[in-house]
Amino acid sequence: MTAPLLKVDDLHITLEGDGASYNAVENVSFEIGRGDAFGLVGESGCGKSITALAVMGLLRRPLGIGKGRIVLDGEEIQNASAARLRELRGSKIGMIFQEPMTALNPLSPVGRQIAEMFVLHQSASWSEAMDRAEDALRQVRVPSPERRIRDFPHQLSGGMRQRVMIAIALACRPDLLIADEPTTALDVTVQAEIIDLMAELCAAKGTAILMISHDLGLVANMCRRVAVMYAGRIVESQGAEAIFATPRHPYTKGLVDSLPRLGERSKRGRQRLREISGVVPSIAAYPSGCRFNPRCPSVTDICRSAAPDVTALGDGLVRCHHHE
Amino acid sequence: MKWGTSTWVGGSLVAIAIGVAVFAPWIALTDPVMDANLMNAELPPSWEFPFGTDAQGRDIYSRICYGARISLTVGVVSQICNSLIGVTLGLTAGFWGGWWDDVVSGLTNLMLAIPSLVFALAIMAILGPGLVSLVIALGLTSWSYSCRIARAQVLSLKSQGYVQAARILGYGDFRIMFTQVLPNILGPLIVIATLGMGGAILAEAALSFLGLGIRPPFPSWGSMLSEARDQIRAAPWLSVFPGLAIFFTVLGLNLLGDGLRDILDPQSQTRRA
Amino acid sequence: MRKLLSLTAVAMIAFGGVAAAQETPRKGGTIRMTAPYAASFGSLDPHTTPRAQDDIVNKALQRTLYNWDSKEGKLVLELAKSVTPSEDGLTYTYKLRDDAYFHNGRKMTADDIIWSYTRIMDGSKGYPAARYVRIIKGAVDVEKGQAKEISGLKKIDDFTLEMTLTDRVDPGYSFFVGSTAILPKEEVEKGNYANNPVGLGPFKFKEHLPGSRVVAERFDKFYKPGKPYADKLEVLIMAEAAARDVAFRNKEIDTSILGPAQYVAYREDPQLKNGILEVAEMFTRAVTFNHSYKPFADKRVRQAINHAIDTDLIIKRLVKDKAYRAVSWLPISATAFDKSAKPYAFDPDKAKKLLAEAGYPNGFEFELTTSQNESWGLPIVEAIIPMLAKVGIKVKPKLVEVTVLTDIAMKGEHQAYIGSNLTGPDSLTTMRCYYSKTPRTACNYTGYSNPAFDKLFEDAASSIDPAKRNDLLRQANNLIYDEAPIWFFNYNKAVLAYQPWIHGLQANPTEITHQYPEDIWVDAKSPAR
Amino acid sequence: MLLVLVRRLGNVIPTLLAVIALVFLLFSVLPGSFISGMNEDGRSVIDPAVMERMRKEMGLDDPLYERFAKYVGKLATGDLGTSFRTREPVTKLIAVRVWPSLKLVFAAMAFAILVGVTLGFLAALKPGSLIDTVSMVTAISGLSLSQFWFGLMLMYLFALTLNWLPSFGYGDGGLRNLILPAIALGVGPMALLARTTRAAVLDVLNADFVRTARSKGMSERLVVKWHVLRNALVLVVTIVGLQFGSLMGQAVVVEKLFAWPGVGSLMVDSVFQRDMPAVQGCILMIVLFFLLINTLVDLAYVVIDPRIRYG
Repeated sequence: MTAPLLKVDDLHITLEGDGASYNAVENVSFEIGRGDAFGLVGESGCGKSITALAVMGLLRRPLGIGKGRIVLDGEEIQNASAARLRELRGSKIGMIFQEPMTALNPLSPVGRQIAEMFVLHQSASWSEAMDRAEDALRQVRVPSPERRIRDFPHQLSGGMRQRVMIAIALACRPDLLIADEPTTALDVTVQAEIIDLMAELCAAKGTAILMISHDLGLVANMCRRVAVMYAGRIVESQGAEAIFATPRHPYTKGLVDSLPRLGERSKRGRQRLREISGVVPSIAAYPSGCRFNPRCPSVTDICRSAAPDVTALGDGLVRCHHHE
Repeated sequence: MKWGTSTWVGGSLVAIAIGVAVFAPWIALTDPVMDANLMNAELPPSWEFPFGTDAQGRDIYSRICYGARISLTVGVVSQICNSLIGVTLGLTAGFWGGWWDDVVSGLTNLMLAIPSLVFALAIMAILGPGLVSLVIALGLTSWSYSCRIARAQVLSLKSQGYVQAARILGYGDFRIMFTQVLPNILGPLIVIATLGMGGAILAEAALSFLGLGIRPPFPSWGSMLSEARDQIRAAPWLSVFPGLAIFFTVLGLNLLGDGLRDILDPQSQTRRA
Repeated sequence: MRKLLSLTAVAMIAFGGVAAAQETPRKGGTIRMTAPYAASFGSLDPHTTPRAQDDIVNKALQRTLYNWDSKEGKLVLELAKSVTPSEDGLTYTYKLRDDAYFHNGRKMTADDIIWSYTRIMDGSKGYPAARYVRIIKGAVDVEKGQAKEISGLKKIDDFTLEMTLTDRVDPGYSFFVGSTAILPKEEVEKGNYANNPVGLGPFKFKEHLPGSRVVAERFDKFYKPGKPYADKLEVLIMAEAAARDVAFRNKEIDTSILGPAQYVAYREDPQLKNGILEVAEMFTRAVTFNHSYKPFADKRVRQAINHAIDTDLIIKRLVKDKAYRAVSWLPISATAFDKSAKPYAFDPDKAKKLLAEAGYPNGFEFELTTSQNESWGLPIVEAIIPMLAKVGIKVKPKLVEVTVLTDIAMKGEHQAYIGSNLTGPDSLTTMRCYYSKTPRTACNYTGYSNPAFDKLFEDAASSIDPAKRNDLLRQANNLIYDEAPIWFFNYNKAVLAYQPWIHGLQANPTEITHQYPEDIWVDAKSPAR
Repeated sequence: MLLVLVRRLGNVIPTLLAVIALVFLLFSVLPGSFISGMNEDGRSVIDPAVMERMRKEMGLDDPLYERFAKYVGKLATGDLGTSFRTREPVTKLIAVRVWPSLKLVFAAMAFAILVGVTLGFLAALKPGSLIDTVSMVTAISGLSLSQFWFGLMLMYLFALTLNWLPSFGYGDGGLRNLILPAIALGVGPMALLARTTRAAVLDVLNADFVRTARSKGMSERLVVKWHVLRNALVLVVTIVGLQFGSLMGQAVVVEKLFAWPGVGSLMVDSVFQRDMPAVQGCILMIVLFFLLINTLVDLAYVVIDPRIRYG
């Protein structure tokens, strides 16, 4: 196996506040190979988005990298200079955000917002960059791109805006695309189109994807491997197929059970989808021991007193005292 | 600046001003009006007269203590008037809509269009100088902000169906206004009123300067400052102390307003006006 | 002839300069005076404005038939060379100047005076100066629209004018007032006079920036030879005393009017104290008692108040010596003023005794209406309150706007009010305020009535002999002082500060800002361009 | 653009009419005679007979509604009436004051924008830093100052002590005379703008699209230049408009202090002389200016913010 494109090793992200310091993300490690697709799943607030931001080098106070390494294409970037990080962003890593309404500058034509990429990273002139922006729009299948480049974001639909975001993120053929909940804010019908578009373009350009979502189904569909995060820790990581078939962690099981599955509907009859009871604890109030213990259906005393270690399991890993 | 600091500093300054006003008869050394003794006229600060004496030989420190009552009264009463007018108009306009809403929004535009100092000036010119006219002039002229906030809140609650629901439960209009809507806008209202108080105290000084402020027998800070302006060089203490009293009180109110806004009205970062 | 005249003038200047040889007036330069009373000028058409502020400019641009000579303390002829009154004292024949030119180059004649006075009497316009011209026979008919011409004004020839009066009064008191200036008909009829005033004065109009200043230039054909000295005159509006203080110290203005506080500061300043001009103006400040309020009907009560107030202390401490203590109704500059008059002594015990005799051993209470004026308003009242409290009199101050003060006084709605009363320059008019036939709306605000005074006053009014009239007025004035219909406070001391390079200012008791700019000159030290 | 203008005018005209009615009513109940016995200097006395005649001449004894109808009728033809004091048309009185007033207002606003927006920006780019603290303390102090007091201090400092600038007056209308009054007038809006700008920039800096811009690998300087500036501007423009519009009215104190021949000083002067038509005229002028500026601001929005054009 060749060296991975991205290797995150024992990443800790700290949150400074009110004179105290908390670990918002702890002990996170994963790898993504070239052209590979990797999914990071969890409820909101579990730390997946800030993990992505850390990879981008976009953490801002009060958040910061505590320890650990982020290696991109053989280069350690967790301590890279701001200038180096800027070079990497856009050219080597692109990112798509959740809210296409607010992720685009409302006062700037979309064409220009794409063109900026070429000006920034490929020293193109503005007119040249605008031409290429038009091409980029065409690639993401925006109809009549020659007109659309002059449109402002508010003149586009949500799906169109997200296409623009994809065009921006992929403009400079990055090695890695980070997609943070790219379809959450969109209509269900549009979601599939966007996902397909992303997958297709990435495949064409050989771009690896780090997909972040609360939707296990979506991620499993698109990615080869999936990691599940809970309360700042990766609790389970497996191949996409396996995680559905044999979820090892009670939290993953909960996620899987909460998914509507067409095939199994008849088997379960009219039984309602199961939800995981309770809420994700806040960073300042992580419980001791296993952080999932207050919500876990199979909790025992040890869960409350000791944090479980990572157990390697064939192709994956799990962090649970009672993994099966 | 952290909100905590500004609330604390502002709150303390305002608390001092209020304390001075409330306890004026106990902390003042002499009577601010009757203890005129021309033999002591215009003495610089000393142990006997900590802030010096004025042209009539009265203790400036004592006058400032009593002046706090007047300046704060002007601020508080005028802002209560403004809030009452603004909230009443805003609530009813948002609630009943129709022609009444048009009338109220017309009035609001009107109040915004006439700078409040100009309006107050006109009212003072008509009513003549004095505490009551001043409170009227300042209390009638800047209610447009509270009116807008009240109206917007009603409309947003209306759109969320609260009002409809309350009606179905058989609540009367005013009951809904005061139990459902008012508590929601109390925060922003307090902020506006706090900042408005500072504005009112400054407006009092400006009107005094123009010759239309409060006049004694009881001293207001604005009139003390304004009257002493000829003597900045000859007798600086006449103006320095009332000037500082105004500055720190208004500063305190502004800081407190800022701090309260962060606490009570967090989403209005950009509404800072 | 002309040459001879100027030679004489030069000789006179030379003589005048003997005492201070270095004071040969310099020609040229700019005079920068201030107009301190309001933030603008009302109008530059002198007939339309009664304001002291506007007259500051009028003195430069315009001329009136008479002028006030501050050195002599009397009225002098300005546009006439001589005047001859008739036997009955009703008809005056003026020999007018034949060398007075308007700024448009035309020579002034008797027609201009007749036209100007007739214009003032235009009843449809209500010119404020009408009250002065009304003393001329037939003027009121013009005002009522019953006549086109004032019958009492007759042109004998271009430079001889005959004026017939309705009563035996000195016309000088009317026709030295700035709003009776002589204007050129043709310029007024152009319809834009207020924006382009053309007059007889030593300076001709150049520019008016409303709210800021009036600029005038030297008029070469002015009738006083060799005058004016300065090339340019600026009258700068500066109503705000604190700002005026800065500007004066910063040498941006040549004259400034001082309030009490600044008077003290300037007197104590080693440099500024050399540039202070003081004069007792013809204003008597007083608390006017309404004699229909019962306690004030008693002379002893009124005297008691005069004894109970430490007037000297108030003047010294509060007014900062910027006033002369009033020792009668007439001001110091009046010829009928009794120089031996003694003020009421500060004597609270005597006051208490007088009150007890009058039936008020425990005092009484009255309402004192006052404006906010710093020299004759609330601050004074605040000082009086504790003093009268010591003799048992409780004073309740009632604050009103300056502008409604006279309304209240005229209607007699006051129990007492404090104000400033114009008491000159005509002593007869001034004394009329206590004549029982004078209505309250005119100026008898006390409602005073005393047969002894009436007798003295009527005799004075009907006497032709100036000396006798003067004597009677003096007696009347002294009687009033003893009767104390008012609390005699002070005569205003007007104080004008001037820069060391300004010369030729007059201590004008009618209004200190009214200077004759043709006499003023600036020496080379002036920083003005 | 035109649509906005028309919609705006539909708003302006009723407001203007309401102001006219309000002002007229207010001054019709003025107690005391309009030309009183005493002048501002407490001196010359006007003959009561003259006053009586003038009241008649000016129709002051007519019923209120008649006078109002007449007044509005005249206004429609651009006639603001005749000044009681100078007997000149009020339009003329005001006309000469407008230019100095505009100069002062524009200069003050230029100062306020230049200093206020700069301070606000610097503060927002480094929140919590020394410059942030200093700027915000300056701003909040500026809001707590009594205007005439500040003006007087400027006079003492720059005119008397340092002798750099003239202390008062219009001079030749040049910049030297303008600086001190403009600063005295501009300090309030400056403080407000500093605070608004800071808040607005902070708002924008936290916006999602700024994160997007950063994810593009843009330097902070470019992020600010390309994405923050304009968005913050939209938020600041509202405050600029409101402040700007009311500045002509706020200038009364500064104009009086510095003997500046503007509309404000004419108004104060007229108030004291009970010159009702002139006061009414001044208020109308001030209101008109406010409405005009705010219309311009609305139009400016159309230029700055593409959402307005269609939305």
